[in-house]
Amino acid sequence: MMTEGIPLEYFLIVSTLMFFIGIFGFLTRKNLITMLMSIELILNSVNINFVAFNSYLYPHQMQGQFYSLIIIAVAAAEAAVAIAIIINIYRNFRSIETDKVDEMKY
Amino acid sequence: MNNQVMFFLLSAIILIFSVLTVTTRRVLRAAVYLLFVLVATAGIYFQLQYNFLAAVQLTVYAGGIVVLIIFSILLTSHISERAPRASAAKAALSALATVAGAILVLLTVLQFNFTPARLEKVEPTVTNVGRALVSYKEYGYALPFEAISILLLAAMIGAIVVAKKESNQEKQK
Amino acid sequence: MTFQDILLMRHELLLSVLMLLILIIDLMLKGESRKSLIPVSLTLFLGVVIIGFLPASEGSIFGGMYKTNGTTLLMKNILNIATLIVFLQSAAWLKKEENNQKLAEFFILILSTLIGMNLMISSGDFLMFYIGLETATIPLAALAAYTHHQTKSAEAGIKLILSSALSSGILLYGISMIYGTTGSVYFTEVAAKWSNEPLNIMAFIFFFSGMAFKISLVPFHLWTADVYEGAPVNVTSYLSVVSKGSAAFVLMTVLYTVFPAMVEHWQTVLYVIAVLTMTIGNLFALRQKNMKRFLAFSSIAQAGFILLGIIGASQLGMTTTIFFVLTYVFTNLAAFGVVSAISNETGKENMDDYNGLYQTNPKLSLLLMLALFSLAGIPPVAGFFGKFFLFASAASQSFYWLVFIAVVNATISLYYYLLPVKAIFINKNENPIPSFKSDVYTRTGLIIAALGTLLIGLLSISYEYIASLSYGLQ
Amino acid sequence: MTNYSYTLFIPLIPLAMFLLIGLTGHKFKPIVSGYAGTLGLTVAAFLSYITAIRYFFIEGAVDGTYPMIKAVSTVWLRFTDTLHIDLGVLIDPISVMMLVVITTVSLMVHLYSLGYMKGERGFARFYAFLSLFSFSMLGLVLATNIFQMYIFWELVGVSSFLLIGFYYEKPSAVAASKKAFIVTRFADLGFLIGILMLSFTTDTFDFKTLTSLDGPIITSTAGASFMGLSVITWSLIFIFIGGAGKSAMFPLHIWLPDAMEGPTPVSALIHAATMVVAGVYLVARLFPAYAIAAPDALHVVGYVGGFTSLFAAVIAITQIDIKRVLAFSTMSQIGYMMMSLGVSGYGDHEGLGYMASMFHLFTHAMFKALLFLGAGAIIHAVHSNNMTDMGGLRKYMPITHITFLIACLTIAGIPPLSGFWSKDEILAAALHHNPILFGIGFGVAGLTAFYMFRLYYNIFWGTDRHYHHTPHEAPAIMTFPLLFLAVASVFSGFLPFSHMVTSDGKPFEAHTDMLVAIPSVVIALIGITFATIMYKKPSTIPDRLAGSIKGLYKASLNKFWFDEIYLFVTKRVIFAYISRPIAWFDRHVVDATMNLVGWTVTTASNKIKGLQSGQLQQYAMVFVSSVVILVLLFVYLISK
Repeated sequence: MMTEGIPLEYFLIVSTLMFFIGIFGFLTRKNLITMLMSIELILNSVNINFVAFNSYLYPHQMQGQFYSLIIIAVAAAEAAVAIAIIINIYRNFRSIETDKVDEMKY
Repeated sequence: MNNQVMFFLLSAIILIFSVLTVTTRRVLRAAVYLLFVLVATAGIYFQLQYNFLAAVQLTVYAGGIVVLIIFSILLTSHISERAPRASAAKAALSALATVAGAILVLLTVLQFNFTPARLEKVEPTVTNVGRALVSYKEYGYALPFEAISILLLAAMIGAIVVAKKESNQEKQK
Repeated sequence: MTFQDILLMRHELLLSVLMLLILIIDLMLKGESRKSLIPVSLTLFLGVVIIGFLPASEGSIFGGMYKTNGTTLLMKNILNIATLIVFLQSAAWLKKEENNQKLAEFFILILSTLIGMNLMISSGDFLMFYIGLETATIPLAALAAYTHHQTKSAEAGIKLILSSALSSGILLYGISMIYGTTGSVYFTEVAAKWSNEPLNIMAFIFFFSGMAFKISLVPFHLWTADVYEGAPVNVTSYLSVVSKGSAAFVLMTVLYTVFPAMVEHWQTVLYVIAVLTMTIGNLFALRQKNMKRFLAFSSIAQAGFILLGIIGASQLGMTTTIFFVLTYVFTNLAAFGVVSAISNETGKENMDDYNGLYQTNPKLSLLLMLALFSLAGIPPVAGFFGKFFLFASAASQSFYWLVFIAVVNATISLYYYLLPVKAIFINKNENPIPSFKSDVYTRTGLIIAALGTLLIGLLSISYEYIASLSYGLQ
Repeated sequence: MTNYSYTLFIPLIPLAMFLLIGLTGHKFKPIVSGYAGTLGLTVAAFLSYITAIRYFFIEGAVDGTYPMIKAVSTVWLRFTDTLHIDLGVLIDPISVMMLVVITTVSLMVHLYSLGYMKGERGFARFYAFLSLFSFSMLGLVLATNIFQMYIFWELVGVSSFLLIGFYYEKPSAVAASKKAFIVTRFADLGFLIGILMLSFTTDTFDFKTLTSLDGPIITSTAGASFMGLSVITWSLIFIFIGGAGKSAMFPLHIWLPDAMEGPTPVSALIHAATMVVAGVYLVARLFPAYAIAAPDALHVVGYVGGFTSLFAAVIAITQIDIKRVLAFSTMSQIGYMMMSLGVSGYGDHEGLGYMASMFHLFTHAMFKALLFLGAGAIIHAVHSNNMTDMGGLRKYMPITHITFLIACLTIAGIPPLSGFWSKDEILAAALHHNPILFGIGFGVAGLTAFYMFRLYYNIFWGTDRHYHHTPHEAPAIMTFPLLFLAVASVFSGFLPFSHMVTSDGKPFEAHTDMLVAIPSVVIALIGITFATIMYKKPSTIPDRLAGSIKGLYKASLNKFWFDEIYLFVTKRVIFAYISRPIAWFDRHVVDATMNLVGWTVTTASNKIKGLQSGQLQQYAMVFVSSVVILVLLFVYLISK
């Protein structure tokens, strides 16, 4: 085993920290593209969870692994559409700072 | 022992570069740091012997998405440009919310007693993965595989609709 | 797997085929002839809607990942009808020159999200659920950003996709914990292994927040108004009716089938959220000047009412929820239909522009009044019955205080629903919106919505049919 | 048992007329719509009379009891396994009586409006709304179950909203209609919650089951309790809140005076005879439940009614606008009816209050409609609502004058006019059960006589004003309803109500109690006398008196010293320190409360608008913190 001596909890700690770093980034980064990167961090941390659970606790099936695969695929789709919209925003606003994108409020 | 060193190294890379991704003021560097995080994650998958997943992670995530992101950065920003900082109040509030959240979640996660299911392991070899991918029985993934293709097709069309240049006719309006 | 088994997926298969068909037809059409795509798509989709009503067998395939029964079919058919009305009401907008280049894409994107919703409704595990959820959301962001030359449209798109990405990230974290604590993502196995440990409840709350985002429940609703306002009006009506309705269906099904073991916990969560949603939605609706934004907050408040049915955790609760969504579909589409007809004709979307509308467009005015009365829950239009039954369902479970708060909110809502009525019938206007005649598609769409609003409540058969298919906690 | 299924047509004919006029009205001359509506109502009224005659006189009581018959009944919707919602027509003494009241008054209003509304824009629309209103009101009284009643109850609200706001170009009318709609709906939320509580406790919506003596409501009074009262009691109190809203009971009455912005015939129909008595009817409909299962709820009804009747009578004294006088008078009289229900017991002679209440409802409908229609004729003639613009009209409008006088005498309770009989029974019932309420009722009787004759003298006597053109009598189409209603006001008191409409359906003998009758007539006469002294002649006495203490000293020397002291007391003390403050309180405090609610909501809405800042990251911030808070709350703070 390549994971000997590493308890499951370590993985969970790493993934949870990564999850919240991603959230922090989403809340503070002004650039829309960096916000998108923060999302990727969040999704990636979830993937670590799934894989770690699958490997440590429920290795009799591959559910966690497949979940991760699907999440990667969805992330790709999401990123493609998001980037298309960001480029469109850039054309319209001449900027991709999230603060400037607030025409509609209240 | 090696395992542990390997794991801590990867974890350190993941966490440090995650923090850097969301704090650096140069957008392009952030993308590169993100790439490091994703590669390190793939390393963890290798360590857990999920080779197929690790390969997908490297090709799709690191190879695909990050490249897409870098292209879009090049389209929309100057390389020398530095992103403005968030206001101190906003950063403080966000930090508060995230730290509180992280502590809460970690406390909850760590107090749970995870019990492994004692059943025979299915090795995540490429053969097994491939077999499961086309299986339509229980624990088979033919349906998600098909469904995700619809999503990808729709996303592709959607991205094109949004991003494609307007025709001249439209511009005259 | 037999052919019969495949047929269980009738709705999804037909929609996929239709989607590809439209893609192919579009490739063959050039220039002006593209417009013929509208009647062709509409006719084909009408066929799909009708086939959807044919009797079908129940069953589960793909090892339980996909299951279908009377209730799921009913839900899918409701969504189909709603989508049909949306298509009809969009025709006038699609015919415009600026949309000529991307006409087919509109249909394809909407159909793909509809497939996503159907998959979500039929899902038997969290994986299919997640794919359905994303398929139902990501193309919608592209649709929200559909209009290129409007900054608001792009803003709506980015707000939708980034918030939904964040929310699905949180939802996924919840699902990963569900997987970690129960060892499976299959609904039946999760339900069987569920325990009410803190981590389980936390996982549930993460999951619930993601769903609450889709239904735009307070405090996860903030994206709603901005996206509704910025998106093209027909996309908005799709978002507010079909997308929200499907999410409500799924939330209910999942709560009833996956989390029966923690019914008391989620009832408390729903209680709090319902009160918040109704109240905040109302408070914001009061101050809106833009009709789309106004309807956005109104639909947030309506979502709060939906929770009154779900919280019942009983067969009655499910019946009344589905029934309410059915009435809501017609009512809201009637309201949005009028707004979209006016917006497509004149580009005006502000409440002030509606002043004196009755003088020039009496039929549209009356229809809008009918829809607003229905939203406010005044008999004998459908909305009244929908609301009354929801209240009754909550009261039957002794949630008297919740019902009281809901009724107070319904009364407050009357105040703002009368604002557009006042604008239309009473306020003076030098240049009211000129009289116009909508095209045949729009009119058909409006008539269907109006008939539904008038009759769904009165025809008891609709209620009894839903009741016969509903179930309580599993 | 007789077949009453034709009664289904009584509400359906106005509905058909509404649809007909509403859809095709603009294709014909407006007057055609008027005739069509009137004709429809004539048929409905005719059918109602036939029903009443058959029910009360031809069939009569079966085994000594007037039966409760479901003339038509279909299960419309199975709500749960046990609870189903029916649609149907219920025939029993009070519903038959209400049929007569509604169709009569409505028919008169239809006729009257042919003249009154002539030449108005939207004449056809007016008749369409009138038909809709009649339909809703008839549906309300014929409902076999509480759910059906609620539907029509709300429909009545909608159609009255449309009617009050008929002059939609007038901002005040629009505001009034909106206010009426929202205030009554606010009360309806009580009704709704009451229905839900009641139906889920008893597992039925059906009136017959709810009120039958061996039904679930009366046999299962136990159940859970909240704050010392059973669920049934609470539900009946909630239901009464709905009734109080429609019947303009304090403090939910604020919409009624404003609703006078509507056309006067509408006021006569809605605010005299039909919609405002819906609350009384509702309590009467569920009366056995109130009387047997929830006496506490019935006490609430009694006290609210008594208080409202006094409160409104005091305010009526100070009003200048003649329609507002009538509006407050209506409130006061309806308070009377509620009070009467509140002091009633169940069964036999114990149920005198119930009978009296229904009796008064009947007679009041006739004379109050007459008063409103008369007021309409007057307003039509002088183009003003204020009594300061009127005076000496008796010469110009003889028919209106005579009929108005009859109505005033009737409401004051002078025998042998109908008001005397019904009021007398109410006071007798009150005396028997609750001396305090009797005292209130007695005082109100005097006040009523006073303010009605103040109104009467101010309009028809006193000095001529400078009218723009000489006032003239209304056309025949308008005076005929006045005469008809005058006749009804005079004679309806002789109807043997105690033989027909009783709490348990069994006839009993009611006697005129001289101990009550004589004092009540005396106090009415005193009220009339003072009004005569103060207002008949264009006297300067009150004003002179009002001038100064010096004036009082001089005046006390002359031979009218008694009257003048009394006048001083009334004008300077009671008016200035009691009536006016109460009127002020009503306008500025009770009314303001509702505005305060509106203000609070708007302010709250302004305060929280920052939440919706348009900033994506702020939205995300709220999202994330909400998740964190929810986790904290539900995982750690509210742990089960």
